Amino acid sequence: MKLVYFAWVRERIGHAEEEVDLPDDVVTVAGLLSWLAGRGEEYETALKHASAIRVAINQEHVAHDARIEGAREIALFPPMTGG
Amino acid sequence: MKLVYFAWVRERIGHAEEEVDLPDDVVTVAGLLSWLAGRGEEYETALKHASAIRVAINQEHVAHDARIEGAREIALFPPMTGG
Amino acid sequence: MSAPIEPAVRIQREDFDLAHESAALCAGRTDIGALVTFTGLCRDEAGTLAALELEHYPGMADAEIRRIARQAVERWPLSGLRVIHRYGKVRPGDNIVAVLAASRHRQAAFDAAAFMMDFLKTRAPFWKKEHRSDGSEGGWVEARDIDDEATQRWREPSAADR
Amino acid sequence: MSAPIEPAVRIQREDFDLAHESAALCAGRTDIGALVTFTGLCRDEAGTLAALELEHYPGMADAEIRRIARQAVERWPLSGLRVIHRYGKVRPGDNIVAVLAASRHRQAAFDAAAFMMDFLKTRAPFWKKEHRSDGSEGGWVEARDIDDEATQRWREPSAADR
Repeated sequence: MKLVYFAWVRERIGHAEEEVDLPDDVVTVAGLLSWLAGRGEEYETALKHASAIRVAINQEHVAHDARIEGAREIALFPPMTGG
Repeated sequence: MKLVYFAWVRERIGHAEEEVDLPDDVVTVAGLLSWLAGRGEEYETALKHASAIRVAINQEHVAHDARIEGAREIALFPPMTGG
Repeated sequence: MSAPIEPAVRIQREDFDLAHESAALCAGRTDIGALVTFTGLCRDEAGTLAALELEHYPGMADAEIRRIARQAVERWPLSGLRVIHRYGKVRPGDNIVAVLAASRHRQAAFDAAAFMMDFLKTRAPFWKKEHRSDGSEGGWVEARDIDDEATQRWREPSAADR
Repeated sequence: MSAPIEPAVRIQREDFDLAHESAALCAGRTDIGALVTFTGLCRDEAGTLAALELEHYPGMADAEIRRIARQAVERWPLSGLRVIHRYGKVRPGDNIVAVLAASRHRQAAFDAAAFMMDFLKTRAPFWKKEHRSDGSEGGWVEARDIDDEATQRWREPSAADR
């Protein structure tokens, strides 16, 4: 599965995208966030205020309780500041 | 005193402005409107729905109960349709 | 909040150029975060209108729009406010009126522009007469009750609109 | 009410010209009575900002703004709707975003433009990073709660807003 990161999430993790193989028990966005936070200090720092992280699956906003099965691309980013 | 007319008030009365000498007992806008309506058929037609007529004294909107003393210029016109 | 700015008001027969007006309002400034422009145009959906004749009350038209504009700059923290209203003959597709409101943030700019238009519609001394394509006179455009109602929403303190 | 029109959405690095966009929206049409434009600009009141870096999520930025724009054209009777959002580096005074909404009457045009901006601010995947004049990094601009709150007012049926 492809993960993409933007803004300070990207900066703190240290790269803009990666391919990951998820364990079978990671089935929701919330599960993905806590699994990622355990992958190292940079992930832990980037995701420590998990509730502030916005998530899109296949380029559509989703809530943290959304299921991730069938996702091709999951994006993590801070609240948006465009406009 | 100078009276000025606009839009269909002007068209019905037949001229755009005139000087008038008001009787002493005409002291409000409402009084002016009924005095004018008695000046001839064209005035009567123009002013027959008196409540629809808008009035400005010295280029400021006023209500029909406004006093007219001190007025240099009184304008009568229909509801506005600019913008 | 700094002192209210001086609004710019013009009543003119000639057309105006929105781009030119926007550029003049924003030139050399870095304190404008939001610019809202409203342009009112001459419509002719039925295809029967040759022109609108815009009659106005010279002097009062300018004075009344300035009175409305002064209320707007006192009510919202604007960086710029510009109003242009044409008179004379306009054809379908032509510009009639423009309001430009600039501020730090968008809500003040949106509110000020909408406020200007609501009051301009019901208080600025302009009247529209239709000239039909078949040569006949179409008569005077009637005022719409909805325009009077639109002004009512501004009666509340502005904080309640946010 | 006729079928909703197709909104035009562009995500681009280059600047845009509001006059050109307005002209394109209105060209040859006589059914537009009201055009509201919103322009968002890069502000720098303190004089300490060298530039804003606008990061975006390619693909989703376009898709999300189209989703918002489709809601707008279904909710209001618009004759035209156009949205342009820039990415990359912008300097104080530069354009960032434009929304143009055209309709027969002004209220629909005002409402649609304000609605687009409220949702664009909170849902379109763009992030601003400050670069300071002294060469230091100013950090990421923080989202404002007031922008989330602004979207709440659109929850009611649109008739209640009028």
